[in-house]
Amino acid sequence: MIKIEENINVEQVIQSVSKSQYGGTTVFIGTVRVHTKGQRVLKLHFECYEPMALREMEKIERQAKEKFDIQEMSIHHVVGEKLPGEKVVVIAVAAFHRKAAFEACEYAIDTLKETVPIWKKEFFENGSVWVAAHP
Amino acid sequence: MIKIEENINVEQVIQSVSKSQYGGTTVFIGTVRVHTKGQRVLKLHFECYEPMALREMEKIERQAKEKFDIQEMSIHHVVGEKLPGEKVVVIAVAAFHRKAAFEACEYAIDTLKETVPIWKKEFFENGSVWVAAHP
Amino acid sequence: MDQHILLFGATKDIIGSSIYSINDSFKTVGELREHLYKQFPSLEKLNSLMIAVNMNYAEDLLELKAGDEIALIPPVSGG
Amino acid sequence: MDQHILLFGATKDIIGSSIYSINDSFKTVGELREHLYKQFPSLEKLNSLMIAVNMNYAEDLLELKAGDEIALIPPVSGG
Repeated sequence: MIKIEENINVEQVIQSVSKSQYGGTTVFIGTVRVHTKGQRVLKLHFECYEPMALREMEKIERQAKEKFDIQEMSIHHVVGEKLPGEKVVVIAVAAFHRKAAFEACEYAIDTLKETVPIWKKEFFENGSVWVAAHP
Repeated sequence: MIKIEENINVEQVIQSVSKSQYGGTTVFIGTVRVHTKGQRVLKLHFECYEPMALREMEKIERQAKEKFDIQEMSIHHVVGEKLPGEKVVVIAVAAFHRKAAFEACEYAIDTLKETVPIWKKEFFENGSVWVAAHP
Repeated sequence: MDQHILLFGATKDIIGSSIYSINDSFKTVGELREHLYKQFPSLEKLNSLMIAVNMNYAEDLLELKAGDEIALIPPVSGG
Repeated sequence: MDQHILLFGATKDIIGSSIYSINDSFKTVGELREHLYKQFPSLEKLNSLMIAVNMNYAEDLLELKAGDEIALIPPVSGG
């Protein structure tokens, strides 16, 4: 299941790949960090080109299933305002063999960070910045 | 947190490594498969040399923290009777960098399967067998 | 022909709106890019600037057609 | 001296009990192993048989002391 939403329920994401029983499930959960490069993060804002983001997330699922011997993959990402410690992204992968499940889960988060049109603005005490936008 | 118990609450295992916010959490969930080598599994029974199993699980946590740049690890394993689809083992790892979290999680489940004194008996329609005991 | 371009993240801040409308037509993605860099030099200071056409990342050589959905994609930072 | 050995999994089925008591003493893990193989030849048919002393996997050369906690560890299959 591919989804962009306000809040992610981890248990639900895991359930969505576990309908049939495959032996191994891997999960990646990304949360807002308290500090970035020594600065205290007050909050984050996630903006998203939603229809294209969903397409790119579907592409990740499709390509992961081609590359690795896995059965199910779910990717959920948040939008809007988030505080330190809150969940940003949850990816779950079910497979008969755990090695493939680990590889596919890592591939999915690595690729998501490169290709999915979602932008994160970090708010500090003395200003805010779009992450990765400028050198 | 290292634990041997009847039933594992995944959300609780994830919580146990997420007290402080580290950025990335990886989770492995092992469940009872419906089929093994073409035979339908009716149920499993897990037996455990508990004090030594806990020591070996603690050793995995300690060695994973030495080998990989991770902050927290929890390993929970079940004992007793389990049906297909039920959770057998849940491992959660929190780290600042996701690559280390993936590597440590895979290391932990691979090592657990080799060193932790827990035994699994599979029950089929026509008998039962201690897994891996005989060629 | 009016062309509307969707803006996100840093490009929205630079151009000052979430849609940029041009009363002009460009043959290719590359021509549109040249125009934007001329109008908004700060766009060139971004780490990268991709242009999506109909929700696919587009090469500069891609030809634009009437009705294409165009979006500026500054460096993404999801996850 | 009575020595009690904890049995698990397949070894429990082979020996028919969860504790095996021997009224004899063995100098090393290897000597105990020889004795067990003689008494219960099926133990040799296991894929492997480790012996744990005080909850650590032990080499055959390890010397046994009075009061050691000894357990037979057939191939593990957790996870």
